[in-house]
Amino acid sequence: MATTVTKLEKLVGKRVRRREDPRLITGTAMYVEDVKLPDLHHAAIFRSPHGAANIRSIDVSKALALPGVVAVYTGKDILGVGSVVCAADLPGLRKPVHHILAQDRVYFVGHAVAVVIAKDRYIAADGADLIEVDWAPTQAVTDPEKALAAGAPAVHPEWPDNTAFVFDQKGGDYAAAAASAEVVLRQRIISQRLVPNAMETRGVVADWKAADRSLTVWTSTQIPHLARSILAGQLGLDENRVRVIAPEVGGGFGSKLNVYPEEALMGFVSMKLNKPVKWIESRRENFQTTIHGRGHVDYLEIAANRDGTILGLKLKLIQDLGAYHQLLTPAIPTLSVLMMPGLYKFRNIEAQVIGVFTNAVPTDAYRGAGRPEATHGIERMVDILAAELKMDPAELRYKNFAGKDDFPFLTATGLTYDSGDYAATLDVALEKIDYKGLRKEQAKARAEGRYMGIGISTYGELCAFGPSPATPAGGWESATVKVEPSGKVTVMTGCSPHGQGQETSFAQIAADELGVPIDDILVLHGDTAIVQYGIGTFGSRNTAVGGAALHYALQDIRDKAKKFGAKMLDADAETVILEDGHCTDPKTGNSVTFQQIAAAAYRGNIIPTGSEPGLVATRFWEPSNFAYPYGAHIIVSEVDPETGQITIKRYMAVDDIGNIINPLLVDGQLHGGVAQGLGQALWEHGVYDDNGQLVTGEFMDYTMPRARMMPWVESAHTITPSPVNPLGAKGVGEAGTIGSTPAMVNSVVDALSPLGVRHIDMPMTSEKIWKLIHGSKA
Amino acid sequence: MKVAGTAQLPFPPERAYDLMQDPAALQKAIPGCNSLERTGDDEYKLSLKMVLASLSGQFEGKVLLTDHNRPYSFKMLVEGSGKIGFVKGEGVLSLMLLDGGTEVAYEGEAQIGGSIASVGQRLIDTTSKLLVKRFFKKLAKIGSGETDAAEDEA
Amino acid sequence: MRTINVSVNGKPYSHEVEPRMLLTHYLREVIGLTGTHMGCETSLCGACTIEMDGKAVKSCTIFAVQADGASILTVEGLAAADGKLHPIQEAYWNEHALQCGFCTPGMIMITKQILERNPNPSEHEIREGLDGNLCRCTGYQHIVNAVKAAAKATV
Amino acid sequence: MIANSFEYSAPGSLKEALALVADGAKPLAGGMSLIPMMKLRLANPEHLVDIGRLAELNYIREENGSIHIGASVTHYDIETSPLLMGKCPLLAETASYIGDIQVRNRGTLGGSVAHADPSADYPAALQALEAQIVLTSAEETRTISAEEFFVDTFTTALEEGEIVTEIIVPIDAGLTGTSYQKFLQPASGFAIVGVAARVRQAEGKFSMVRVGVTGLSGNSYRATRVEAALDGKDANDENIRAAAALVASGQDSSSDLHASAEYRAHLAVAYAARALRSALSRSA
Repeated sequence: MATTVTKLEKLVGKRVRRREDPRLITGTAMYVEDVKLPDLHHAAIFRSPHGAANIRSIDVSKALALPGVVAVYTGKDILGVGSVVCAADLPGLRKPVHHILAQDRVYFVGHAVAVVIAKDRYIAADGADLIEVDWAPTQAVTDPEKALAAGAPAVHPEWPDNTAFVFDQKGGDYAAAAASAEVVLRQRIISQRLVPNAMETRGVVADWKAADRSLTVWTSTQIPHLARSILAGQLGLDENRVRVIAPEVGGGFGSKLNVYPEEALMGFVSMKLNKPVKWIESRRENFQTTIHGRGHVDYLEIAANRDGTILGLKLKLIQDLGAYHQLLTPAIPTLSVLMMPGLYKFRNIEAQVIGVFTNAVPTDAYRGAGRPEATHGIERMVDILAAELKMDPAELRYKNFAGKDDFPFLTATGLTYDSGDYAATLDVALEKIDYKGLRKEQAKARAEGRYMGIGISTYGELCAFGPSPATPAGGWESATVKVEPSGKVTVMTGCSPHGQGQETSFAQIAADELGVPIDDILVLHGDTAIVQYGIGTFGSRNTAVGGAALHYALQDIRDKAKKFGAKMLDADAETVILEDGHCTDPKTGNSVTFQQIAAAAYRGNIIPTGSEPGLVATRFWEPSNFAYPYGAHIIVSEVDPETGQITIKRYMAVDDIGNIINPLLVDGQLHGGVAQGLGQALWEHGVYDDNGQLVTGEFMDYTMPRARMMPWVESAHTITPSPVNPLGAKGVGEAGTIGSTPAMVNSVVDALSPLGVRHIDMPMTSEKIWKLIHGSKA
Repeated sequence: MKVAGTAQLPFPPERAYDLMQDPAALQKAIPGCNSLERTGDDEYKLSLKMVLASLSGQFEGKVLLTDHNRPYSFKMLVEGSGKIGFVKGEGVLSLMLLDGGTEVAYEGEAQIGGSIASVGQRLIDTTSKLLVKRFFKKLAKIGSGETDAAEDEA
Repeated sequence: MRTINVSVNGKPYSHEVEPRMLLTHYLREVIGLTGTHMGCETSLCGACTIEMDGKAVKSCTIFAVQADGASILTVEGLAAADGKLHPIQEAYWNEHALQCGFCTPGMIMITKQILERNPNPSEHEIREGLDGNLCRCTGYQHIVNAVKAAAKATV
Repeated sequence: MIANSFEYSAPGSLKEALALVADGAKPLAGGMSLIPMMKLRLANPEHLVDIGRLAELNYIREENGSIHIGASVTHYDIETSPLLMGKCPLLAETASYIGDIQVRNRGTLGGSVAHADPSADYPAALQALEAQIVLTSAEETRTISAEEFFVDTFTTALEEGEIVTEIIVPIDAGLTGTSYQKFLQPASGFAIVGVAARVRQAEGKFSMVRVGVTGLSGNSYRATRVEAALDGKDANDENIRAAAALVASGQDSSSDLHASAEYRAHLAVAYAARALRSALSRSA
């Protein structure tokens, strides 16, 4: 059985092009909207045009009379369906009941009021247009600070103070630190509402089979298993008879880390009619009803000594929750509190979060979820402090970084940072961009009357969610590795990637561990009937948690394969070597291939003692801690004083995300994150008027970053592996979003600092900048 | 949204004031108004079809005239809703004798909601100005006795 | 209802359609080519970009009846009959120019037009050319790289 | 989002089209403005007449010292027309600023002009060019100036039953320079302000200045005060700056989410100066 072993190229760490791409570039991938079933019906949803109104009556008769309309359901019909689930909890949290269709009152523009079912999507739309509601509009409130003011309209009449919760956290003794500090600076900082805008809107197809009591739901989600559990609960079905399929999912960014009213609503309709039914969200509906992100007003106070030593940070965070809690709404701002110290070693913090109801669509996890706001807060305050102390912002950061020998580093908020060398990463960034040279160039530009700015952000983030006690629905992930008799390998991951590329990176990991060609590996996900229970994709967790679960499942496969190999080679299972797809007895040099082992494991006529046939392993793995990627982003910008327009001259990103499985995917995640972060800094804003209307409710008014608006992003990495998981990976899904925003604002504030500008709220529109320049000259 | 501006009418404030309280005149002057029916003291039911370029929509609503201070000022409240959205406006109109005619200064708040609010941000200001302009232009014609003036170009 | 005759990816089709049926829906639902996506209703995202009589257009802003007599190319028609990918598809794949893939068919179709009109575009020209197409995943950098790579491959 | 039902006609000739328009049908050209409005059900025409494909309206030709452009010529064809690029580059340049490739491939000059969007790009150029617009109904054809044509926000001189059939732009003699400068609304790409400048100089002095503005207010207009301020003056930056400062005077500057009235007016001044400077540099 001696064979020549060809060394297979190790794939982890290589720029392997994606295995999911062929279907995507040929237009053959299947998204929810592409699902076709026999006798498929179509749903259109009639929604509230008002921010707040009582419903006097609903007349559906004209809609029902329209030929082709099959049914219309309103709030009274769905009372048997469970309400929308919020999995987060906080002491004293007020949870309004969020029915899947409005009852006698609507709470935000877009609130679902009725659903029309027709045989044709065009007729369904016509039907929805024929629904007549007698509205009694009431005063809406959309600004969270106005909502807290005395006499504000009550979003939920039962809670006139509009306060959903107040959450306090302290670490150290901020008051004492501030009292002893030589400098105390305060700043109000806004992290405005953002609209996630995945390019694929949401969509649901539900197919009830009464005879089997089974419901199959295709939904564009990041969390198919959680969606299944929740849906089964809402609809009173057996969980094992509900199948949720997340087919190709066209982007999520947190907005699909949720279970929305429409999923249960389509299930309900399909069960009522005993027909499959499809609902595809329009872009307008996406703007109005899919969660928004951010929505903070932060009052920050930093205490420091004149030598630049930061002593503490105080935060009052007013979170615009919207009208309801979606899955994680109230938990998001608590993440901002956890990350408020950033990368710095000060020991004293004091934070209060006030969760405020407003007549707006709920906020929830949007790329970064709480951490971008925290990073923006601390990174802005550090720059404000640097300006006050007339210190170089880089120098101030070096002075306060947790040191490389301090890890694991316990922060003022009680987190334990896993690993890092913050100064080394900033060193690389400063050197690559020639920071000293830039400062000279800036001095020259200023002498010429030009506004050039250099903005630094040294961000840190908490990701790879996470230990279960820290997450509302379990912080583990699962993986199954199934080796077929032919030796082909199927990996099933509980993560539900939707663009992140785990069909490739997980195949790289499996190929290396098992020594099989990558083409022999198939990675499956997103179907609860195929994949064992999993948690899903969010919080930059796929590689560090899902990949780790896969790693351990692969170890189980290896162990069992070695047992079979040893038996086949008549060797000792403890000493055989499994490498490059061969199990070799080092004593004899004899080997069997992995494929031969797989065949033997299924044929079953030689079973190692204590083993059993088959070659399948499943692992559920939970990290002991989050992972903490970090980095230094530097932006060079210039402002046109005549128009206020900002031009990004250079963008340098140096990130430390631990070990890298596929640099190509990492670059892609980083660039995308940066685009969303710059989007927030410069253009994006979900604006509600005082009347509750979402006035940036289409791409006409909500500025999405376009190719011509984006700078070229230069990037590099330092690598400090995470000790928390066996891959040493941290996470990159959100890093770019978190690092970019404060770098951009710091850059523009730096550009305008000769005018005495200390802070600019986002988005930094041309007009806002022009007014700053104009006002300072006037 | 704030709505404010001035308009000139070629007749004295008394005449201007009375015209603006006269349902028949208002019906003719309000762009696209099909009917304006008195439903109570100072209260009128309004039906209009707004047509502007390709945009069109039927609105039903009411007009309320209050705080009468002839011929100096009054308050007007207009509410209308239709499939494409709804509008609610409230404002004070002040009349002043100017060169034998009247200068009407209006100042108020308008709320716009529904479909038109979520796509038409860039157009709301210009179109509302246009509609106000049309209204006073027509009113000027009516007040000057040019009642046969061409129907509103809408 | 109106009868339209179109050629899609080289194949003739004839159907009766409602005048209000969008060309995107016609391609996706009547012909069954679901590679063309719809991402907005205001003609600003470009996911629905196809080629009609040699010109890149947004199929969500065209009624199917307006395409009567036209020759249409969709993303499904790019690869050769034997499955060999078009150089632009190859470039998108090699450069990791896509993540969720939803905008990709439109991006690929506009890339084709950009390169037909300017076989060797600068980075600036590429970014300008992509102006009618939104991508929320990639930050565009790898798309720019893919257009450059495709330009090299097709020159 | 799905439009309401409507009737659709695709006549083979302009004559047939005009007969349908006379009966109240709405002309559909490229549909770039109309179709999104229909999908959102803000526009609900009962009958559309597709004039976008009439070969009779698809031409760019030189005639009697002017260039005549059929209404159904696309922005792309205008942007790339050798005739226009050579003899009326302002219109070609302006077209290149509209929307994106796909929109320029499909949208038409006539459709855009007839729509009279207060933020559209063409009106600035057409005002500066003192273009003529040909309006045709089943009964008659008349030609009016751009200034007369653009009446107000979305309001034109088109009478019922009329459509825009042709736009006539002048061929400028040598030493005329033109430029279109646009500050765009980042979300939609529409002009917050767009200024088209057309200048001729003789012996270092401005001998002809035309300035068209779009976006600033509810209607495009010719900034005649700017023109007058420069007429006969030395062609220099100082004079341009002083004249550009007059560009917004007398205009009721629009205000929206994207730019306040004050900022718009400021941008108009800045962009008028940029357009004039650029046009001047091209006039030598």
